[in-house]
Amino acid sequence: MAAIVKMQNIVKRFPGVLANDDISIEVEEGEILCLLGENGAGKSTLMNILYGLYHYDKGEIFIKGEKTTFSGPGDAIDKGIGMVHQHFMLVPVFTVLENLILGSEKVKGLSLDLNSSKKELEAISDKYGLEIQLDAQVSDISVGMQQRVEILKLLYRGADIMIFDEPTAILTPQEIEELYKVMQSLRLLGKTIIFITHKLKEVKEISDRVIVLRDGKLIETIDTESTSIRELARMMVGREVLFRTEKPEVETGREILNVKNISALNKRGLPALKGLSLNVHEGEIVGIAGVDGNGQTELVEVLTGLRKISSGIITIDGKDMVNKSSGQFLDAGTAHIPEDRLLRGLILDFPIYENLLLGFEDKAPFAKGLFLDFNKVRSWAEELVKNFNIKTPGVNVNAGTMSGGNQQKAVLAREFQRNPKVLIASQPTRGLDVGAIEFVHERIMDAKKEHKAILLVSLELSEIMNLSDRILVIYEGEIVAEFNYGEVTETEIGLMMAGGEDK
Amino acid sequence: NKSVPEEAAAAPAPVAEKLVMAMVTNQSGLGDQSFNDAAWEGLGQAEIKYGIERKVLESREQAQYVPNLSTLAEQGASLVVGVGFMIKDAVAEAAEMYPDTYFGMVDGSVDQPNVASIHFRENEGAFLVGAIAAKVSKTGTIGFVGGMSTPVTNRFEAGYRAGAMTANPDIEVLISYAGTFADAAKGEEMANPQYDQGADVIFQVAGQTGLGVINAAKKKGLYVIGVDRDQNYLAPENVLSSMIKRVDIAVLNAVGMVVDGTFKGGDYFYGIKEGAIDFATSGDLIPADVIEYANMLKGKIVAGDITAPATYEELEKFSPPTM
Amino acid sequence: MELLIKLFSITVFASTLRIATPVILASLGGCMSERSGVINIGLEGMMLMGAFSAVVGSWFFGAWTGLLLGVLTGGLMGLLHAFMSVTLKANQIISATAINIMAVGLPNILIPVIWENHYGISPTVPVIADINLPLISSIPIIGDIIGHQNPIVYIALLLVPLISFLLFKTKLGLRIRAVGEHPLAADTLGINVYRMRYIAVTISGLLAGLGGAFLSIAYQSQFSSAMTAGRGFIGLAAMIFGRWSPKGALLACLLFGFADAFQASAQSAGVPIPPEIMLSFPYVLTLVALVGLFGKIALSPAANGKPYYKG
Amino acid sequence: MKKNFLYSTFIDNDSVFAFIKAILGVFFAFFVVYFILLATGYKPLPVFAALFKGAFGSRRGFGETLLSTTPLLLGGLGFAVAYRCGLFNIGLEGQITMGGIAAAFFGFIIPEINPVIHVFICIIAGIVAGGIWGFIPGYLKAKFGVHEVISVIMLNHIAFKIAAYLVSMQGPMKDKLDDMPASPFISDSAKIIRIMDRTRLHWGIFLAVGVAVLIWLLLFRMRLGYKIRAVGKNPFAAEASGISIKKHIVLTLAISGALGGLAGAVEILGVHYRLFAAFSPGYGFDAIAVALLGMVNPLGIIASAFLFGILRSGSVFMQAMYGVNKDMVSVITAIIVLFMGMSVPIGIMLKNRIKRNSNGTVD
Ligand SMILES: Nc1ncnc2c1ncn2[C@@H]1O[C@H](COP(=O)(O)OP(=O)(O)OP(=O)(O)O)[C@@H](O)[C@H]1O
Ligand SMILES: Nc1ncnc2c1ncn2[C@@H]1O[C@H](COP(=O)(O)OP(=O)(O)OP(=O)(O)O)[C@@H](O)[C@H]1O
Ligand SMILES: [Mg+2]
Ligand SMILES: [Mg+2]
Repeated sequence: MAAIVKMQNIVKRFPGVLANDDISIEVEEGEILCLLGENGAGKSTLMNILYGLYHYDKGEIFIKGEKTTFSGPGDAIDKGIGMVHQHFMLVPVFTVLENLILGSEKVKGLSLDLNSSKKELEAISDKYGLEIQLDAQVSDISVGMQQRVEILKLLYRGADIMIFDEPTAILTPQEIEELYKVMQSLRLLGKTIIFITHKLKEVKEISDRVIVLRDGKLIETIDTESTSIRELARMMVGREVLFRTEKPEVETGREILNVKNISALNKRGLPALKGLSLNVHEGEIVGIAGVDGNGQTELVEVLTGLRKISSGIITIDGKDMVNKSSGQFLDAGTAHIPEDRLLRGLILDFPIYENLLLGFEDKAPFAKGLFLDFNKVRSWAEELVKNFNIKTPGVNVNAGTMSGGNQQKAVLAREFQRNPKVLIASQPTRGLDVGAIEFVHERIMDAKKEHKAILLVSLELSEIMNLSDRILVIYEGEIVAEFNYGEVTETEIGLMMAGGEDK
Repeated sequence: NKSVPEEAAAAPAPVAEKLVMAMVTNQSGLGDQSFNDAAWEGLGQAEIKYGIERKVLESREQAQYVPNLSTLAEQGASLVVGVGFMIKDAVAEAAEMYPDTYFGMVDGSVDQPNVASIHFRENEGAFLVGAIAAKVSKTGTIGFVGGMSTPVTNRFEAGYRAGAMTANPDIEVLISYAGTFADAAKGEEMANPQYDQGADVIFQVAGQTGLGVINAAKKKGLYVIGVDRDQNYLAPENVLSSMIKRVDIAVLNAVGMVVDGTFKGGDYFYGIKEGAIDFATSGDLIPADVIEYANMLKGKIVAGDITAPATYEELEKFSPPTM
Repeated sequence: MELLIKLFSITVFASTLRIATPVILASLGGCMSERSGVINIGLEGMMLMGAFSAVVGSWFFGAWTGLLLGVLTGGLMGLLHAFMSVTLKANQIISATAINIMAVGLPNILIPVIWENHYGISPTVPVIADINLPLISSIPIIGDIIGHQNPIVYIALLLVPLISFLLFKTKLGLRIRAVGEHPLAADTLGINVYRMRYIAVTISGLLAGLGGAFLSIAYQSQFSSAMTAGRGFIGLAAMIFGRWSPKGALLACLLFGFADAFQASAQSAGVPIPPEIMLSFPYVLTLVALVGLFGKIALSPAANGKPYYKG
Repeated sequence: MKKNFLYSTFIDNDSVFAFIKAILGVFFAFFVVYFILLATGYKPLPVFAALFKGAFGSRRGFGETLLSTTPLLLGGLGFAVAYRCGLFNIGLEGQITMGGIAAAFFGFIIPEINPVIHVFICIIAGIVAGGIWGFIPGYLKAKFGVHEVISVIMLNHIAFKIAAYLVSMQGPMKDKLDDMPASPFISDSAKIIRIMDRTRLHWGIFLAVGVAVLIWLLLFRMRLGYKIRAVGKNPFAAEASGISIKKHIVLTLAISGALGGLAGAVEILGVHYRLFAAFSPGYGFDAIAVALLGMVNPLGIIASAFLFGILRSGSVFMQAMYGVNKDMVSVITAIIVLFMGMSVPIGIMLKNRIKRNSNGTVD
């Protein structure tokens, strides 16, 4: 088969980083190619170059045998290339329909011809079985649907070379299954797919070939058949990776977090939590499993003082915490790993040391009267960077320039430092590579050993299953089922997550 | 004379061939079609009459009055005229700093031996145009639109109302202030309701805001009275008259005193008697009998038979003379 | 009672429209610019430059050419703002402030060059005259309010649905809004972020220029150096009040215009309140209305004020 | 460690770079102005010389330079504090006005007393009045979600009208003995004393520089400033870490307004000695440019306020010597602002070609 895409000797430099170091790859028509690599290996960069979004410093690109230079994504789209980005490229305040047609609008006279676009899109989504509410506002739909919108965008533009940058990082197992089906059917239609992921099981399942990058360099190109998950992990990280974190035996102690019958509204004013109850004990990890959008976000916000409840009881170590401020929650002994590190976790324009200071600014030894002792902050930050293995040129570097994995580690470092009674961890490994995930899981286990109470909210079912002592399934703002560790299979939980036994 | 002055050189510059007479404008600057322009004109007349050299510094802001005055004094100007009531404190300060320089103060009083304070009896002129407005009005209602409500605009208002009352005891006078001297459109919208409420003549004392009042008159085909200089050219059909304030005469006189060596500090009043306050008749819009009537009043003012009120208090006490 | 009749006379409503017109145009300009992600506090200066050019144009070539020139000059200022803030990525507030400062000085320098012996105020020039709307002007009351106005008043009122249509119903509008919300997303769809912002900011300038031209050669008949008197800033406030939408802005402008017309009418009618207090009525009313109307923070376009860097 | 402190504090690469760019900006601006002057019939070089002679060439000129630097510096600091918290305070002009009103009131209502106490009272009054005028939009934003830009624009106008009313004929603060629309003069003991013979320069400049250092400490060394900046850069992350967004919005706008009020008070107590309407010729608006050109860093703002001061005081001399009038000065100022505004991002672009956030923007 002929190479439909050929990238030769691509070099891309960012200030201080050589993101792509002389990379050459070929993609064959009709294959599913998987791009693997640690956080910061340069995968997204390479694909953004192929998509015309980044200019590259050196190298050549051939599409369908033709040498091509792109002045922007528009040119790439014209060449039949489409890309689903790692961070979705959707305008939150637009409707799904508006997002889909943007850049390829149909017009009738002067105005947009929404109806004919709508019909066409409905036809395409039916054809591929992509269920989509065209009239909903993007900020109101689930991540899964956002994903489908992104895929539909490519199909609508008639892309035959499709790039998926970590499409499964935030999907539920069911959604992932659906995505695979779509990808398979796309391949049957002759589309070429390039697929970036950190989930090695997926790689094995659906790809034809694998390309591994590390530190901006091409490490290996290999047929999927001829390799194993363990080998792939080693190529990626450069060392052996254990896939299962050892679960320490810890006596559970007294009840720390107690939540009874709480109800709360979401940001649009609709009921999100409906009489939810749960509790977490010392030394216990309680996992919340559920399909995204069933109240997890609101639950975490309520338990960290970021959202008010309309009724119910919350206590932490016996102390009443109903509708207390986020500061009071911190004081009562919570730590919070937020689900969206860019939104709630970090101040990207602050240097690392100032990010690590968040929430400690009023505490000894940093607070000195009205002042802060920045020298202490810096040396403390340097220590944390070392302990948590955060890769950065120094603590004065802005958090925004770190790779995603390192950003997550910075958040973890800070939150563990609070020495909390209860740790609320939401999506703690979202978007991390296997090495980083292993690291995070170990830290969570360490916390358990230190008798912290831990509430783990994750869409990653395997994560929940592996780490939790108890698993609660959340559905439409209520806890609908509870299991103990090892008592249940993924399919059973999946069923509960979809709405219970009757389904 | 363009050498850089030393700060200590408060005394007149070295051997200047011509005496330099200078002025500092208020924030409206030259082109205000009002007293800054008139003062500048006065210096122009002095150039011809006395062979002096004139000079001007425009002020962007209140805080620049003192440096502007000081700079001119240091550059050896023999007379520095400050224009506009807001510059008064600055003239006082500069006059103290440069006791050897003569200063003029238009529209304000500075009690210093080297300052000639020039006052205009605008109330007298306003009295006359008030009488004219009342006589010309067919509706029995006339209007007054001021810029900001300040003692000076209030002085105009008091004179105007007294004059109107004198000409027609039943006259109704509508009063509005626009709160700004710079916004023509606002002036128009302040004038419109007055016209709509029956006024058929409006006296504007509002600087650039007043241009809008004139514009409103033009659109409505009604009368307006201009201020400071003859504004008939702005709307020949509508500017019934203008109250004229001859700042140029006062400035010319001040220059004369310096040139003659007869300069004396103190208050100088300019009114109808001094020929510095008058009303304009260009456009021939005022009926002859009304002009005659106004001239009669003018005579009475000059003779001291009528005292035009200059404040609200004086207006309270004012009763129209019987004629 | 008599007083009430005076205060709410029909002409108050006619005044309202006139007073609102330049502010409407400024706020429409604000909508265009900020919807594309470029803050425009330079509306004031753009209006002033527009007002000046309109007078120059009208003096030499007649009122309609003057109007065109005023609008184009506003557009040119918009282009300058776009160049500064989009291409050079200067802080948008700095760039706009420079335009505002320049607009205070430049006309005054040019006036004496164009008209000898004139400073700060131009001579009177031909104007775009008010017109009678056939049919409508003969309807009682309504005819008195909207039947006899300046063409530009009607243009401004028409521009509200037009700009609304442009922003919310056309391809260009969709793209402009996309660029103001999430420029990178728009970029990934092949939309030229810079071009969209250039177009939007230039249109913003054109609208401000029209507002200025209205002031100088339709409302008034000459240029004076401070004649915009803060209307650009009020327009900005109206736009935010109206949540970055033309129709909302229109309502805010009308509210403001009404309050101003009302206080003028009240002063003239002799309401015994000091004029300065009367004059602050529109501002106080706006504040009160804001507190009354707003339940939650109005969100500005997400990328508003942030330069976009291409990869 | 000492070196490290200096490096990160005063002379980090960013600041050095910004400074060089700013100087280049001024240089290019003068280059453009050169041709404008040439085209309008002036001799550019002597005009430039006059600008600097006027600003530095004499004791009085230098005094005037520092005198006009003072309110711009204080105003610029006010804008910067709010800006660092993500708030756009274009209401400084109104806050300055309110500060001036309060200072003048206590200045003349209290007869001669101990000058230190009197000045102190007046300044505190100004700070409080300006602070209230900043607190209001902060409160409205925190409580009702009213966008601060609208409320401060309205509050500006309301403040102007209040000042005009107070000194109008019917106004309660009008000096009944004077025909100027102004308040009575403040008592001598309320005047900020002058520090240079034969100039108007007063202690206010030291106060302003001191406040700049204080604000620098506040922003970059104090707990409160850290929180203010955190809320400004990412309110959601700040909130998640226990920092109250609303509280800091209200507090910051109040501080910002207080700095405006201080500027107004110092203007009244040090320069005008009495209140009149519009005593501030737009310092509050110029402060925006001053603050942004100073990279919203108090130390940078000292420099940019000084630059504006030079333009203001030098322009007097330029006009006196060569007839370059106030309008040309506006244009020159605009061009300098324009070029400095451009040069900084150009510099950043050169140095750091791309540094983007997830949505392709750079703050
Ligand atoms: N816009 C940018 N500006 C500066 N540096 C960047 C930029 N984008 C990426 N980098 C840097 O380039 C390197 C490669 O980043 P890239 O996003 O390609 O990694 P990745 O392999 O996709 O990682 P991940 O798995 O975390 O998504 C990283 O060190 C990153 O910090
Ligand atoms: N954390 C800090 N500790 C000490 N000084 C600081 C700190 N942050 C900023 N500064 C001071 O401020 C200057 C930085 O100016 P700059 O405008 O770059 O601020 P910034 O905090 O980096 O924010 P931004 O990048 O948004 O401008 C430094 O030169 C230094 O003087
Ligand atoms: Mg990536
Ligand atoms: Mg910086």
